[in-house]
Amino acid sequence: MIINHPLLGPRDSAEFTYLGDARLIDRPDWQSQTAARDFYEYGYLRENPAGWHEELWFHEAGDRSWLVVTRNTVTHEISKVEMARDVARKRGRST
Amino acid sequence: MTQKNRLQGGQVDTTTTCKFKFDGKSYTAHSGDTLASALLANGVRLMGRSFKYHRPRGVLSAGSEEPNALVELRNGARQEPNTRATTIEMFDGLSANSQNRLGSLRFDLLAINDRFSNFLAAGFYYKTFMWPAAFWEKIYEPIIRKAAGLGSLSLQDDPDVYDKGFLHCDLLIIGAGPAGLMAALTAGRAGANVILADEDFRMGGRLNSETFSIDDAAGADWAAATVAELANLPNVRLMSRTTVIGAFDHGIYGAVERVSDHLPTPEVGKPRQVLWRIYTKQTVLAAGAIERPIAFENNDRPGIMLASSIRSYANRFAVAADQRVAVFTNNDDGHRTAADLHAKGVKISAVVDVRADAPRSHDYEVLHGEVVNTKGRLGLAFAEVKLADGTMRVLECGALGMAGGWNPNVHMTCHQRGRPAWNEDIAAFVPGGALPPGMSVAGAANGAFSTYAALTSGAAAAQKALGLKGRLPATPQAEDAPVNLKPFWYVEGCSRAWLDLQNDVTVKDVKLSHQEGFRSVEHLKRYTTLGMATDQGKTSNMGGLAIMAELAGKAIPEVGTTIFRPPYTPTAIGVLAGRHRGQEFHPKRLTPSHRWAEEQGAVFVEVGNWLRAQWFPRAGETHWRETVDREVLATRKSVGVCDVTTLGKVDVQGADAADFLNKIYCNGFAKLAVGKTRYGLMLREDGIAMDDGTAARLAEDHFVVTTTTANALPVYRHMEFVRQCLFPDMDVQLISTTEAWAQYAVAGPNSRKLLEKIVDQDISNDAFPFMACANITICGGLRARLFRISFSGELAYEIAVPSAYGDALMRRIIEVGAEFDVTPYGTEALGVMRIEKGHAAGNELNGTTTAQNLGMGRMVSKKKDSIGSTLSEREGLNAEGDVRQVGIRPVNPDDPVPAGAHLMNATGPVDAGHDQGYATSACFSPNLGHAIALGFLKDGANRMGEKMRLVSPLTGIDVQVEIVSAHFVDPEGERLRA
Amino acid sequence: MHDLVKQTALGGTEPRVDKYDHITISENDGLSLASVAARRGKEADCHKLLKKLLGAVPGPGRAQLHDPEAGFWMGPEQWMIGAPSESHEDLAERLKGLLGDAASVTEQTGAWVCFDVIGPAMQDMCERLCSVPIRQMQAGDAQRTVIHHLGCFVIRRTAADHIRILGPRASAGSLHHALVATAQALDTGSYGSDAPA
Amino acid sequence: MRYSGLRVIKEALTGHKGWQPAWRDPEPQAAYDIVIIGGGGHGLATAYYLAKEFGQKRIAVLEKGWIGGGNVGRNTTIIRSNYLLDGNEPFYEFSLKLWEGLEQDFNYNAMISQRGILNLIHSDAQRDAFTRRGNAMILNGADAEMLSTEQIKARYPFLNTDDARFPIKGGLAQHRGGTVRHDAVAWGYARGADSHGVDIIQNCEVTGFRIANGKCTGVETTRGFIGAGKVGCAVAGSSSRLMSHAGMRLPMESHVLQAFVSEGLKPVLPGVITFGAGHFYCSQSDKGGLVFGGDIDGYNSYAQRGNLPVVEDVCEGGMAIFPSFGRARLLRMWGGIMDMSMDGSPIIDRTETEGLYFNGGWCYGGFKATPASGYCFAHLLAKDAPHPTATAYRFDRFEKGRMIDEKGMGNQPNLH
Repeated sequence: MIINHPLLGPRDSAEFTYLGDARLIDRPDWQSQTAARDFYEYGYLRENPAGWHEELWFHEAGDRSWLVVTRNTVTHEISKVEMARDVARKRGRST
Repeated sequence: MTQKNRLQGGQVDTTTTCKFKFDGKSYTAHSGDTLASALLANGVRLMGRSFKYHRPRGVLSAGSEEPNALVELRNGARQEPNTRATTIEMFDGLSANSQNRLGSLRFDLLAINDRFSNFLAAGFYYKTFMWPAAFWEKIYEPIIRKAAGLGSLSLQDDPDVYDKGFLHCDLLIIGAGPAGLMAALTAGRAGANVILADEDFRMGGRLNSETFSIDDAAGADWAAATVAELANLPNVRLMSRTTVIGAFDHGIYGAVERVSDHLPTPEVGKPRQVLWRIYTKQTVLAAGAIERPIAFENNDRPGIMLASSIRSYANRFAVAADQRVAVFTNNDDGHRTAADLHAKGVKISAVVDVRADAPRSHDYEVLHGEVVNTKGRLGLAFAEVKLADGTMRVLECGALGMAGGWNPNVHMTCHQRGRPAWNEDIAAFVPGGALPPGMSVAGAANGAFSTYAALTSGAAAAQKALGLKGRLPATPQAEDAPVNLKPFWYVEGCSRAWLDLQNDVTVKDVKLSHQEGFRSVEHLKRYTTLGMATDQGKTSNMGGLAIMAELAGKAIPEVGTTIFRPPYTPTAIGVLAGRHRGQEFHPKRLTPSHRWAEEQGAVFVEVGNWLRAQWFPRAGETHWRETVDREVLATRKSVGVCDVTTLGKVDVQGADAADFLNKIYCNGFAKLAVGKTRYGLMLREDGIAMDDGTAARLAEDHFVVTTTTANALPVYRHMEFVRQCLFPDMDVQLISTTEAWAQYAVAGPNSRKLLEKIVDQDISNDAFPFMACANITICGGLRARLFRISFSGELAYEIAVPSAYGDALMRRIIEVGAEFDVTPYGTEALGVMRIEKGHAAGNELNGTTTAQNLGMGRMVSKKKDSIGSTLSEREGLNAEGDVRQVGIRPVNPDDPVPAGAHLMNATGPVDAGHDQGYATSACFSPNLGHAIALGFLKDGANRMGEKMRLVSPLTGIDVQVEIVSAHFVDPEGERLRA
Repeated sequence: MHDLVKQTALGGTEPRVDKYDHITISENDGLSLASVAARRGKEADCHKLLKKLLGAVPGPGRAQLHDPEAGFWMGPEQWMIGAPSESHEDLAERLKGLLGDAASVTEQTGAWVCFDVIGPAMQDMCERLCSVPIRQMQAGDAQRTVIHHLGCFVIRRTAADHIRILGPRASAGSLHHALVATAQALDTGSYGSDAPA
Repeated sequence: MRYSGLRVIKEALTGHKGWQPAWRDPEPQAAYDIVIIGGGGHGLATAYYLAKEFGQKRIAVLEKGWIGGGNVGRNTTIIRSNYLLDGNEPFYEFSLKLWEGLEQDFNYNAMISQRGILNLIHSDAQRDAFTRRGNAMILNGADAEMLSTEQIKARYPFLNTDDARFPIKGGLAQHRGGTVRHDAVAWGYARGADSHGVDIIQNCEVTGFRIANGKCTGVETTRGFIGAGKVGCAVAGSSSRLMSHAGMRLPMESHVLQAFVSEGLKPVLPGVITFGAGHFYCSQSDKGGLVFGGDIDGYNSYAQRGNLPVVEDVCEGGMAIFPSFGRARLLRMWGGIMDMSMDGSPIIDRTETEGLYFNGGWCYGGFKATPASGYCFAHLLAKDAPHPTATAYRFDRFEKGRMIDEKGMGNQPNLH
């Protein structure tokens, strides 16, 4: 596969390491009343769709950026690639 | 022997003569021949045996789709089984042998199977061989296995090298027939970066095998001229002998270039083949079409061939398949074979056409009818024809061309799960549905069978792919005959009529499959093995589908096809591995003291990709244990030195560096003073221990974190995840410095005294106490780092210098340490000392242990959020009586306490239900004089002093042990602080 | 002044050179290296200082070929700076002095082995080693990629037939073996009109 | 119809006219007592045991395509019970024992061939881990033997023991491990189930569950609604997709695992062998093809096809231990979709919806589990209680922290 890196352009996916569902960015609040349940769901449950999937890839043999890749799990088509850091900020992870 | 079937003309070089051997017998050929054409030229029709019935087989095709003429090419370590005679390029000295036979090719004893074929019908083996149960493995299966298989591997190491490579282009064109050449010309002239790949050693495709003209030139000459023009374009890369094996995601194609297969052996240092990964923006598939046979009784004898291949042999290779040739056809194309061979002076017995309105000829007889049977023991002698009026005719012929129409080579259009579409006009599947993105199809592969259509569509496909504007280049003049075809798959009433020639699947088998309910094409394939041979059904699947459709009362497209999978043709496993075998399987990582350690005669051990000194044997030492014991004792007595460069090192800087470490370690780091080091335990988010190490605070905003050797990469990745994805606005910067520094552990009571001779600063206990760290200089000014940390439990330091000075530092340590009898020690002694000290390592941090299990439960801070802290509180990870790390010692000091042995109560059953735990790491402790082990034991903290059994039924060990503290040596840690 | 003697990445006292008709592979032992990463909120300061040092701040996939200090982009807000070790043995220290709180600086000299690959077959050689689109790369393009399982930087230098490869120092031997074997696997014969001068 | 050698001879002499379809092709009925979704190995085995061992009637298996078209027809055919952990080993040993009598039980020759499996060892730590595992196997009543390098070399003289980057330091063998003709397992169970009255309905895709008041009463299909007293889902690879119709999110991801076969070769490999320092395992089929595989591609996928990097990685592993295989040719590569669970172990459990049961999460180990999975799932469906060997395969183990993590890779499915 080819991942179109937002900074570096098209790169062979062999340079990347896959983590999984980009919801892993949404780490729950440890002090919430429901923290135990939240962390369980965060850690273990997945939508796992047959279709578009936002997922985390690490450019291990490249610039060491984590990317959020929107990819179709049926066709492998990639529609969007973003810097995970930007996504994390958009999702309110700035402190 | 003379080449009795050699004709005039063709594209072989009759000025050169190659000698070659087949089954030990010598023949001659010319360069430009294939093994198949050379054998036919010499009148050899029998080339192999079929898989199941061991029927005699000759060549069917003239290309890579060949199912029959498979040979073992070359001898010795280069022996290559199942090699298609049709694609083996002739060279002087070539040697090949027939395969899958017991006895000689002519008298194959396993041909007996054919006599019993009635008992060996499709799927017969699923219904028998069940009783008695033990007989399957002992008797039936060994017989079946021995009889099965095709060619043999030599089982000697493949002596050749294989390379890999990477190419980028705007347009990849697969196939260099008329469509591919025209596409390349169009794209090349437009300046695009083009790769034109063709599996053949001569580009031109069917143009080389036909007598067509293009403009005023012979087709083959036009092809040669076009190739010459393309070769002069710097933006076009011509790759002959290159098979594109698969269409992978996002425009990545795999291709295998056979660099040296046409040579007796590769030149020294040169690869046999290269696997290219081609990255392309657009692709034109111009892979042509494959002619299909017709099923009739005994249609498998040597001499019965695809009609087009008879033409190939005559026109391209100047070989008559036999001196008497007949043709059985359902379309006009078959007549070309008769016309071309007649023109070359070969006797045409007749053309048998199933169509009443078949074209007539003045040159040979055209019969309206069907070939219903054949005769001939090891090759075709007679074909029996049933004429339309019901009368029978017997044709004397040594070759019979089957012309059942053509199947476009849609293979690669389906590699991404697209399905082809049915085209009624040519009665064949054509590319349809979703093609791999960026792919277009031209020429016969798209069902455009005339030369003119191929040329036109090739140009158009290239234009479209590149988005070129303007009119298409003028198509040269070429034949543009329509396809006149009457679908005809099999002769009514036939039974042993072959569909899959290699796997011996006949019309009868398909009928049986249908009868037994295996009606889906996938069931048909799997039940009968139709299409599972080395040609993957290229010549057989269509016939099977058509018959199944008829039996099921469905149209062929309703039945559908099986899935086309890469590789397009079978691909050497060697080339897919490239150079990564033997010592080059993975790169080696060597520490800066490697050369020095070699000089000391060190024995090395693989730790991931690192090679580490395992121990340093000295003269007179006869057993590794003797060496390791000495290293341990010397270290604990005076001082030892060990290369610990392999530990992962991550430089963590930034204003929020301490906060960041607080997140990744379960214990606290915010309050660690500058100049101090702290042990840290890292959890995964699921609360399980991930890794441990130390973090040294060199400045308020600067830490050096160490990881275990094995986890350096995953820990770094994890830290970047935490930094970028979870806390994107922390001011923290990470970079790995594992290899930047050579790092040595200097351990033992004299370690300070030794280092004082090297270090430029004061490192007295007051100035540099336990867990201190600092940037220092050594030897009069070289920058270095010093950490007072200890894995061995002794007074110890780790000292680091830039890698380039690692060798020199090690030599200096040995030199200045001579007065203390400094002893280099390896990983084994390191391991002994850490077990003696009760430190957890890889065997304990096995991905299932919690901080509690390790006896470090209290380290998990509840006052802060760190990765893993919440999920570490789950009930299953905090159960009463869960395992704890303990020490294990044998009650009888001579007994072993091996790692991997299980702990059982002293009395009571020994079985899984009563398992109490297991030993994780073990060694012989030279300090204690007996074996010791670390282990995990249920409720271990409360069982100190308990006598238990340690059992390893796998290795025959059952010993009495005592549970003790894991800290075997210096439990109070006094030595560390000395 | 200390008295410890340096060793090259390949373990010699002198850098190694392998010369063929079509390619020369030279171990380059004369580079000091240090990484620079901008501190959060100090990016502009860091850029300014780097520009002063290098003449320009290299963007993604680019190197600033400059003397005596040169640099290439490693990752977002992160660069590798190199300079001759003869004059810049203390490069990291100097950079920290220059950049202060604007950046984190980490010495990298010992982490890498550097090979200069020069010759008419350079592009063909590069195609056998890694997936960078060498024929499309311009002088100053710098890509991190994989060569024989090793994470490496490939930098196209000013001379058209020259690439510089930085690989992990501990695997210098494996990388060197791969380079030499690949050079030997290539035809020594003529390199056509598209070969770099 | 009973299959036997005599029957084969009789049919051969009478023109094969007497063979009947191996299973019927019935129209779906309006309702069944038990509906099994998924006509793969596990679903068919479940139906077979429900009917044969648990006396259940009115059972249907619904298959969206053709039976045996999922992972039972795409795997590398290995059976073994060389597991470590308490939650797993008894289950897989139960499965192996069922394999050992299966052909006689369902009267179909699935070519179960216990030619052994050998896991190569390349480091001391690996030897420690395999020692622990081998002992766990023996303590659970399975067989295991630790082999020395010399013993291994005698068995596989062409293994690379001279020039290996990661030398072979021994191996853990399970002689009762081996291979099975995978398609025949599906067909044997289908034929056996059919003969016990189970309706096997192909080309019938489930598109939804009918759930009212927390109870599942049947399934919506492409062939209409089918009522059911109980519904059992056994569609590994597609579990998340199917269960999303019941509003469930599962602790798993779907990944593609590639497998490979070479051209047919005369026998070279007697049993199964796995490389311990790379991603490669291999056996040789009765037909002569080297059947091999390695790691999953590593990204979520439902595409049933993979990509080149893993192909190359697997072949590198193969060449590392078998340098003579370089001249054998890879004939075909394909992919199957795995339910990669969060701890690498499966789930056989009730769901929160009454009457809806789940079997899945088999990672790439589902084939060897087929008989026990079917048996245990049938047990659960028939008795509403887990079979004693499958008590740990529960949904709630993740929330409670009772993972069954053989490899110790944690909640990252692509590492299991």
